[in-house]
Amino acid sequence: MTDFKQIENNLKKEAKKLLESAEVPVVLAYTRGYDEKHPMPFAAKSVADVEKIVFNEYCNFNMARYIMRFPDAAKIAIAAKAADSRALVVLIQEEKVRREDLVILGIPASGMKDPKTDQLIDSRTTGGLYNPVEYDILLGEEIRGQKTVSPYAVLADYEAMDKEARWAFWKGQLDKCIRCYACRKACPMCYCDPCFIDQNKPRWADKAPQSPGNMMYHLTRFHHLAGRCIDCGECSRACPVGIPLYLFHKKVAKECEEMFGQAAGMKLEDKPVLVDFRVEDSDQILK
Amino acid sequence: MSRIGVFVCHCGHNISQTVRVSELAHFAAGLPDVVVAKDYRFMCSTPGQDMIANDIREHRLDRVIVTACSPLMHEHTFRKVIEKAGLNQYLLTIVNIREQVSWVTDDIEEGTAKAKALLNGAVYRARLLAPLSSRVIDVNSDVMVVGGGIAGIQAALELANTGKKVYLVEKNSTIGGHMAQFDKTFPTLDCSACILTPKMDAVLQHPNITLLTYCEVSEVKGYVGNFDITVRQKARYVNHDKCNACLACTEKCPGKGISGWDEGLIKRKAIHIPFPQAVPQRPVIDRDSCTYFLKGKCRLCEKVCEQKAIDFEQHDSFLNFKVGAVIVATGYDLMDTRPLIQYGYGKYPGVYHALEVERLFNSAGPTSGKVTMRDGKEPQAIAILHCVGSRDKNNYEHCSRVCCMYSLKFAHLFREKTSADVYQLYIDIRAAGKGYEEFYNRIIEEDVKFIRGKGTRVAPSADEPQRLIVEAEDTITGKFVRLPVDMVVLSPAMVPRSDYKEIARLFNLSTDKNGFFMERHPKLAPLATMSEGIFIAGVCQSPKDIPDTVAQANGAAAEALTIVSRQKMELEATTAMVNPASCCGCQNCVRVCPYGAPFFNEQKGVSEINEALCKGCGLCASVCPSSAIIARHFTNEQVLAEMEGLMEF
Amino acid sequence: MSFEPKILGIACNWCTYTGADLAGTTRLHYPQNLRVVRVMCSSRINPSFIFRAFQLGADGVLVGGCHPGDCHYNTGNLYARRRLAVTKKILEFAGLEPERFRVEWISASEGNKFAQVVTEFTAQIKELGPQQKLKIDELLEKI
Amino acid sequence: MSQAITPYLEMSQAIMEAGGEALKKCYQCGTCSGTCPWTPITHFNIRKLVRYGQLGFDGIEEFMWGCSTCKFCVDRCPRGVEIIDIVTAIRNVYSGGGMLPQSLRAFVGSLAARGNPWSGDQAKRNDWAGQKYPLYAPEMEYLFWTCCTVCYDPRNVRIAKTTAALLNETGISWGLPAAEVNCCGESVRKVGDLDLFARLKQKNLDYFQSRNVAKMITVSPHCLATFNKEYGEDYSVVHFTQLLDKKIKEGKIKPKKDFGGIVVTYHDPCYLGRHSGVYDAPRNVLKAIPGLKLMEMERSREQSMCCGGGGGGLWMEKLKGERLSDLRIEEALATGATVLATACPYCITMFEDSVRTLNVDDKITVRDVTELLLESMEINIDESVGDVCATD
Repeated sequence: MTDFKQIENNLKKEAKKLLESAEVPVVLAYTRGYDEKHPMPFAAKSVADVEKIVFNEYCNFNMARYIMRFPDAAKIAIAAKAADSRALVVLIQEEKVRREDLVILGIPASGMKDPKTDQLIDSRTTGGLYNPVEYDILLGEEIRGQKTVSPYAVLADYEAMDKEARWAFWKGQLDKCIRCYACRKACPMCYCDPCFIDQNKPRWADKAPQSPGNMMYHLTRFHHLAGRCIDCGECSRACPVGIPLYLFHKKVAKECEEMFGQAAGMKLEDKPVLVDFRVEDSDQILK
Repeated sequence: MSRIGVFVCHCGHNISQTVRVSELAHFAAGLPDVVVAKDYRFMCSTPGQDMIANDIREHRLDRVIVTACSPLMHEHTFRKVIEKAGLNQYLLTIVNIREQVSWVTDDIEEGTAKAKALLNGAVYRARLLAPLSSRVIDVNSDVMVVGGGIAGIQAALELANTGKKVYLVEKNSTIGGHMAQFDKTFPTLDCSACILTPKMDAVLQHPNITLLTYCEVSEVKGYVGNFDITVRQKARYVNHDKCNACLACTEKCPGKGISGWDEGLIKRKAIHIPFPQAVPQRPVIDRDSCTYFLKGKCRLCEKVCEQKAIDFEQHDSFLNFKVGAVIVATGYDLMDTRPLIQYGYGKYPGVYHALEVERLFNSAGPTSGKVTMRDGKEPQAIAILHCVGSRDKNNYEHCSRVCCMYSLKFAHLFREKTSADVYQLYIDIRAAGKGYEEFYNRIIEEDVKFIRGKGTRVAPSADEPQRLIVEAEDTITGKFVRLPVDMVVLSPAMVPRSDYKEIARLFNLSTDKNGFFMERHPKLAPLATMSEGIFIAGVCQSPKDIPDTVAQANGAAAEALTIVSRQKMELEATTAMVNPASCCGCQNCVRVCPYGAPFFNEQKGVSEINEALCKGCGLCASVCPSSAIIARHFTNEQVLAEMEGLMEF
Repeated sequence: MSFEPKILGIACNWCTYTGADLAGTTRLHYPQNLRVVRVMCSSRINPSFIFRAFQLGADGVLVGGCHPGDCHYNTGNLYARRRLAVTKKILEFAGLEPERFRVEWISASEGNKFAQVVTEFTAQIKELGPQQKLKIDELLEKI
Repeated sequence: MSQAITPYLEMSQAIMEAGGEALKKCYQCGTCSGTCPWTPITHFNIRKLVRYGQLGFDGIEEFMWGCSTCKFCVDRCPRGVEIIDIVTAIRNVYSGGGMLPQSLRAFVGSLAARGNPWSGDQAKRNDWAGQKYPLYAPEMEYLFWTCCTVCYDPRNVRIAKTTAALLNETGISWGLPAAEVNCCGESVRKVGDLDLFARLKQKNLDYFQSRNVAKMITVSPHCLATFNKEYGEDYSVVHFTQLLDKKIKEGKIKPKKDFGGIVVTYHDPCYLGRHSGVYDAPRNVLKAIPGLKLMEMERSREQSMCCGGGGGGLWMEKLKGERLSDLRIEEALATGATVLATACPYCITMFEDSVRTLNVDDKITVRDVTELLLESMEINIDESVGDVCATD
């Protein structure tokens, strides 16, 4: 398994080549934050910037989030871990960016850490993939032979809870929400501007951070991400009050995969599930 | 603040029997914004209607709620009433307290309570109703028919006879389609040319039909009533106005090209007309076989043409037409049977496919009607193989419907014109049309040998190298049979034209998995399509015989008339609209709409909706993540308000 | 007085609403707890409508649409089937009793099916009792 | 006794439950029986077999053993019926009561007892190698899966030796399976003994998992098709000719000796061609041999005619005049070829029999593609069955 330092060097090497040849005006990667353990998203625009590029086990940000920030760039290079590459696939499926306008620098990575807790990120809380599903250049050796456990295994005990307990759990969690919308900010799939909750005509829910408004916001957002969420876990990590949003998104992703036979962002030629249909979808999914 | 009028109907005692109507009116009077609330025995009667009209003027009402029977019954009536009284017809809500309350309960308490809740919901909704005006567009009265086969010809004649102007576009240099290639037609054995050429001639002579042969549709814009279609007129290199069809040029021309009309059985001159009765009776020059175009010298045709009609400088030109409706009748091709190596088509000269045999029988064909094979000999034994590629999951799963009948016709013609033994290898004989079974019985009596088993292999005979062996299992006896024959006739699957994808893209048609165009509803709207104003007829919709094709052509003509017979056309008012301020350009609406009404405006980066195509179903409004789409008359606010009102009591 | 549930019905104009009318014209009786909102197609139903309905205190929500293949707009109900299925799974995982939200395909000629479904659904909701979870007690949000 | 028979639907139900659900789809159009190579020469009729299965008529036992599972009918069936599954299911249901034909009892018994169909001693599986080659170990790239036929059958043992010798030339790391493994079970499954097949398969799977085998090379197309279709997807299995073709293109294997224009024709084994879709690899290997003139038979590639060895046919006694391999030899002679090349131990065995019974062994010799390649690379293993082109 290529270590982070080597990946960082490969990333720099490739970024330098791309920027020197002006094949791309910008390379989306990471740079040093206020300390080693807190990297920041970084857009390298010149060969000089390449020196600032860094890659270590804390670089969890999903850089696909920033693709739409460069509308006029003809081509963009982006460092993409497994989940980030799936996010790129969904953005391509939804025609927000074209595959040929991207140079994807694939990063096979495992053993990422959460800067807040400095602990290894439990792979069960993410999509469970180690290698990017789509890339032009692979910056490290493909990771083989990792014991892959189903990303949905972590749901088992929540599904086993009886509905009263689950209701109490989720009401408790969602009541904590202070509507800072960091989850929306961190999510590469949430690119709608304005978001439905910001609307006044109709006013779907109250803006105040109380239970009814929170419930409408979160339940609808879970629905908007159905079949689109790539399970990167950024929303939960971004949440200041620590709501385990990834659990709900995982459950919706699991149901979508079972009902429609398709995981989000895995194949370029797939169509997002909720803007598609199959005549032979079974009516059982409504029971 | 709105001024709402509530009018409760007794409907004789249909409603009043289980809903206390006066109590309901009294309850309504107490609701905010309700200015007048009355009940009357028959709201839909003239006095009832007059009462509403008077109250609108007297109380300056800006919303009306009629609490009576189902909107599906009288919404239209009351819209007209309030419109006459000067109120926009969409500022009306109907509360269904008859079919969905009084008739479905016998408990007056329950009925009244429910009626109150429904009325309360209606008041919430009425407050948010907006005036809508349905757009009226004028309709171009011309029609374009794409495809000059029997379907296109029939539709064009029917429409032209009603006084409408018709543009008939045909890709080939003559109209007539596949039917003009046949010799006889089943089951009456009419000569195909005898019944078709009069219609072809009628098309040529008809003042209302503009014939556009050697043309292809290149671009389609606009919408129902206002299509703007560009047609590419391929260069003929012959000026059809000057040419008087003396055809001297065709004798002199040295160029040799494969005759597509005769399915490649013989060659034809570079400058040619496909067959004697071609309409228009004017030659065209085929570039790929004209010596001048290939080698730069010759121009013999130009020399012999007294009319000076030959013009080598001609090039493709584009013509533009405005029409109100389009009928697509592009017909079919036969499947290329070369990939089915077990039949050896293209490898063994004795193997023919159906259209080639039609040309052999045709007196204007390559052998002037005499059944002689490629080696010049007359066949002594012939095998006709059914279902080649049809009813086959590995190729085409559909049954092509007409091959059984034309195979029987072939058998008759072979028995009549030659002394050959004729075998028919079939799975089922499908002879369900009028007079078809009788025709089948007649053929049996002509001593044609029927073998119930699909032909599985054609190979050269070992001991008689000139002849072929057809292998099959006669499933009735269970015996494996080897038939020594001279000629094998394949009845291949009928499939859409090879450019069906292009036609589907141009006219926004969807196709089934084999490429046949999709009708709006298989039983109730077989000729309409999902694109308003575009109709289909003939085999391009699915395999069928000539009688059904003609019937569909007449049907499609009638459907086109429903549009072009009107000068004006009222569009749906309850269409959808995008609020550009809230649209984030995700294009979900563009992806889901079955009518292609939303489109993405590249410059502005937002979606817009072509109201002429929008049917008002509201699908786009519900898939829009930032609720930027307003589904008029069923907006998010109106539905949410009604729900709140219904749940209040 | 026993608990009388408030049930919100959202019915598509071409099939289920017409089916409901047919139940009326054939004088089939069914409990009156259902309050129907008419929409042009089941695909008009935004999942947020369902969440909103429960917040407004609906004890049960019944959505009625055309059978797949019968939709007046050809593919509307095929999209609706997927969107409403996801809505049901979200409500279930949030902890709401799954039986409170039901989707039925009822054609214009199935008056008796409409009456039977409403009767059955009302009884089921009566048994489940009032829905307190999503319900907003003090209606402070006015749309 | 009245001629009327009532359908015995429980029997067709049993057949469907044993894997023959496709019975329902067949509308008796006769394409399969018209395509099947057996119909013209024997009283076996696959359409009738399916028909009897549909209605459970008795008398099905007489002709249910005629099919050699060559998949020609499956590829042509317009209804996409999986006919081989029906044949397997019928045999499973009927042979459940031990009603196997006499000639098959020996081979099934040997499989049950010794894990190979040739009554060979299980421990002696790798004796042909004479300790020259290592057993497979996890760090090796390929497991070289030797089919029982090349381990125990005298004629085919030579193919094991030639392939092993060639393997060493390719420079890849490989090893032989330990003696504890047993037959892949293809033939016994097609004969209908699904339980025995399951036992054989499990034993092999345990061995694979214990050594976490990932990549395999097979000699016999029968093992190739069974591993690909029945053993799950986590193994990448290639046939030997595919590996050879790749290595020749990479230049690792260079045929030298010129065959001086010898005419060779290639027979596509059904399990390599139609079952596994491998047509060009063996042909590329033959074309790489200098001076070898390859002639195609009239029925080749997808239309290849079966040698009769599949589906238990290798062990069945067929009457003279009812043997496909005889017809195939005649077809090979018709091309003017003096060498009939193929790439399956079953075909080799069937053709060696026919060449002798038709006593044309002076006119045509039967060779595996690997034997020809080895000869052209002038490598001679200890005992040889005579070079094909004794040029000098």
